[in-house]
Amino acid sequence: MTNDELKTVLAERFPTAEIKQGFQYVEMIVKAEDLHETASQLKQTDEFYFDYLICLTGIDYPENMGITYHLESIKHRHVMVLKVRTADRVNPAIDTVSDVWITAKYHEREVYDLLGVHFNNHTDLRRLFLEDGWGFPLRKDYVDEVRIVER
Amino acid sequence: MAFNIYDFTTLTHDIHVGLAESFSPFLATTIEWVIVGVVYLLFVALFGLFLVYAERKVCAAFQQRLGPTRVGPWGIFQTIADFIKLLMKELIMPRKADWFLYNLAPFIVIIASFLAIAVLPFAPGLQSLDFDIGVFYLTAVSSVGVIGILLAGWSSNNKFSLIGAMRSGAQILSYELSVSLSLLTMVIFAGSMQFSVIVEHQRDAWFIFSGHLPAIIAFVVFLIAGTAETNRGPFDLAEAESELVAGFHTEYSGIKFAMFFLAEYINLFIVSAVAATVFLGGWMPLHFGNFESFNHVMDFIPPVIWFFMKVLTVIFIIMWFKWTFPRLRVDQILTLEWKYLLPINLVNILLMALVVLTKFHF
Amino acid sequence: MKSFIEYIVSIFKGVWTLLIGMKITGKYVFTPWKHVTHQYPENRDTLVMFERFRGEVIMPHTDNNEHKCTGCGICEINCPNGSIEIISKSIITPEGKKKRAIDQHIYHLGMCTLCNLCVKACPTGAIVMGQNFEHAVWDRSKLTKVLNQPGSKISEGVKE
Amino acid sequence: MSEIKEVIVKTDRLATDKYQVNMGPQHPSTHGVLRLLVTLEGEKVLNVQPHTGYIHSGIEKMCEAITYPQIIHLTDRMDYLSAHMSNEAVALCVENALQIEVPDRVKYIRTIMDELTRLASHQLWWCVYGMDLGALTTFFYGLRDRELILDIFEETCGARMTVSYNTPGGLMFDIHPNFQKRVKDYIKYFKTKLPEYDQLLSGNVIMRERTEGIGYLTLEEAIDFGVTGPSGRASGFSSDVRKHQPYSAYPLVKFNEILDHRCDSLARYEVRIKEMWESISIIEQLIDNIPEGDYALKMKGVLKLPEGEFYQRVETARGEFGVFIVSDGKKNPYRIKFRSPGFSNLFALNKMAKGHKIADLVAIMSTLDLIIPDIDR
Repeated sequence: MTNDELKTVLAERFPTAEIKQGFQYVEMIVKAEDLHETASQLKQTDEFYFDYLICLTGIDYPENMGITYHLESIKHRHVMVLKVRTADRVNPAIDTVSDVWITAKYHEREVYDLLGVHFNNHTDLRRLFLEDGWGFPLRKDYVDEVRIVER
Repeated sequence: MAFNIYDFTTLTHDIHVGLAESFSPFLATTIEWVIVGVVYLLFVALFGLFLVYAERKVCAAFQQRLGPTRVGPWGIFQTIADFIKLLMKELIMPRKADWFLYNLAPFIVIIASFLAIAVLPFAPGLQSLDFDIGVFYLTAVSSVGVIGILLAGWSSNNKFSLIGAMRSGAQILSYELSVSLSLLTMVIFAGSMQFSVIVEHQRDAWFIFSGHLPAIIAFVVFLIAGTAETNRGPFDLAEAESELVAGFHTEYSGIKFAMFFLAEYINLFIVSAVAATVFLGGWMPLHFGNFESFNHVMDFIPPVIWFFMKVLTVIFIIMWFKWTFPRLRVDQILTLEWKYLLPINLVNILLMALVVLTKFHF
Repeated sequence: MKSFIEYIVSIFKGVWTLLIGMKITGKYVFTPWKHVTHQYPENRDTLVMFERFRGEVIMPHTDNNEHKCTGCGICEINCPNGSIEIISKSIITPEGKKKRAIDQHIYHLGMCTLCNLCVKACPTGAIVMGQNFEHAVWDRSKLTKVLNQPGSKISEGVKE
Repeated sequence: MSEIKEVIVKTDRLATDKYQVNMGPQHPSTHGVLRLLVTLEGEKVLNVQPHTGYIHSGIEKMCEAITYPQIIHLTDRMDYLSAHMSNEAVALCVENALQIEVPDRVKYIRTIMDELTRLASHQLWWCVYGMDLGALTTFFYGLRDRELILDIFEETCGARMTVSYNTPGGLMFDIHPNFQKRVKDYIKYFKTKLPEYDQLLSGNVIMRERTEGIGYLTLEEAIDFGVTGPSGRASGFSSDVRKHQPYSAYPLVKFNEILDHRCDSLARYEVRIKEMWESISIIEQLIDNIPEGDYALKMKGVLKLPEGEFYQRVETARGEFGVFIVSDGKKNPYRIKFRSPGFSNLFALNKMAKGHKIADLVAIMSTLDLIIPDIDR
């Protein structure tokens, strides 16, 4: 499916979501509470069949946390970007998609580790890289006077 | 025969007589023991060091490297330097290790290796223990070492060590069977278990030539099983580096590690020496039936040289195995023994019995 | 019977593959003079590094102890790790004007990742990559170097 | 008498116990500082739990403070065996965001360098794989051939592994005058050595026994776990970015995407060996046709990306490498994320190794070709 076709089909299917053409890929912004439902539909619907989660990124925005999912369908060979924002920035929480794509389990652990986003219903939400009690280094307000030298 | 001038029987006999005349029988025997012990100890230590050096050089040649070059010319003193380093190293013992067994294990391993050397005929007369069940004694004694390995793995209080030791136990117990059966094949052929008699039988033709197919099969099986017996690659599961770090001797350091290390190389020597003695004619020179002049020339090379040439050849082949093949998995190693080597061996014994009965040999 | 034949064939096939492997290693073991390793400290005299090899940042000086560094600080900005520090001073030119010039070009080799960005950015080509790779020293402070030699001055004709 | 009976009753079934072994962080087969918490029953692996982070260096955080050309040298340090591909990913991402088209010469050189890097990486993988299986000699044969590629890199890029050869808008230097001749000589040489790899290890009966049917990963699982690269393609997962979203000079060359549907360790092994042949063929197609032109575009002193989000995928030797840049219009990224292939590949290990022996765990882990800084970043 080309990007334009994908856009129209997505718009039909998810009327509440905001769909736009990004720089390269179709971007779809969903509300946090719709995330899990949307994700499982994106994977299971034969039209889309986004079975491969390429990349899961957590981004620290000034007001909230954003999670960006890059999805690809191996069957149809189209790529899209799914975006979601948490309600809160200090104690962000969002539904997990690890039951939809297994690899998300580990990517979510990484996001939890580095940004402190809590994933609801995640079966094994532990820190991945850092020790317990460490801050969340990828947050913009993270300070570490010992290890970070500002120039 | 020409090689009689190299016969050590008179020399050892003279020493024995001289000692018996000058001292009381008890003292004379004690002195003889000490002399023999010291000679073997020196031989084992020096030959062990040489083998370590040889292994490193051979391995380097396989891998297009140069090997040790720094200590002494061509690095010949490298292993001596290493040995001195090992002697000076601190002995570290894990806190929860079993003190007694942990310290006992290296001794068991090395003593077992020492015991086996006793029956090997290096040259006519140069054999400290020549009795009529030599082969039987050798197979019995060489399997004592596994107790040391098991103890080492068990007492180190380390899971890697334990896994290594258990693998080693399973492996050596299985392959002991193949070693014994392939030796038994040749015992049937020679009609004796005494090493000196076995060697004497090969005066005209080595067993590997005179025994036809069964002898060759037995030789190959013995080489494979012997390699497994010494815990060398591709059967080095007990100390599989990429899996178990160093296996049963992970927790050993300094001189105790050196003992395991030395024992490994002595075992390599024993296996090669047995292969050389039983299959390749021991210290017997290479003789071809009717080439009198050729045989005569061969006789001029001393038997000790013949023996060591054969041993080193076998050692080289075993090293060749190690530096070429990937390691087997633990269940495959047992499959190889029980599904391949053992049936082949049993059929081979029958075959050999047939050969002996029909006198279908030289 | 069929499985028995397969069993026998599998033994011979297996042994054959092993022998092929031994042939390859055997080929090398019997030609030990074809080794590929270098004898490093011994071949120091004949060892020539490639001209682009990035060993360290150096500042070439002419025979008159002149270099091309104007002290503009572009290399300092371009360095991702902060391994370059420029300390400048003001000098008075023969015409009587006050001018900024380089005092010390400090280079921390211990922090440098040899990414070549400073050399690429330098507008006057004052710093280049040297080919020396033997950087081991006993004291870490020796890794901090001053690239412009004492008493050196900027070459004539280098544009500001 | 009754006492003895009791003892017999107690021990009529041999008591077995599960136990846990820490493989790593310092273990010969983890090729770095990966720690695997392995639950064992005898020799059988029941569960593998990877613990990462021993070499976590916060590269993503560091990148937020530096400019785009400076980021490139940090990407060298993640997957050090495919340093050039990671460099290229960032360079391509920045070029795409700025919507500039690099000269053809740059594309050709980048592609040749990519494939040389892939060759070098697969060679190192091959020799290490042999070593993990216990064939120690392969290590030296692989390194022997790899050193010559590194020589080519050193002559042209100035470094052997951390090449930093790309910059946004082109390359750091033009290729060295000797480059083409050296590469052609090397290809000629390596074509005689690659069959030896097959004879020494691939055909070996022990190696076949060790890998056939071991470490099974189905296509669905591979996609679900995001196992890309040769490891994924051995499960039939057509994930080659070079084919599906071609970049640089890949649209111009003919090559096959190596797919294998056997899903086991042997398939992963053979995919890599075949990929080496494909790399050779790609280099052969390009090496004589490098067009004349500039080796780099003239770029502004300070690169500022437009506001937006940019994603660039490249195919490294280990799988799909992605760079995701969130820019707020400044000279340094607001957030940069590296999607590293090793990260996703690692976590499929548990699925693959379950039920096999310890020795197989090592062999399976080696077929995934993990680079620990790539996982930890």
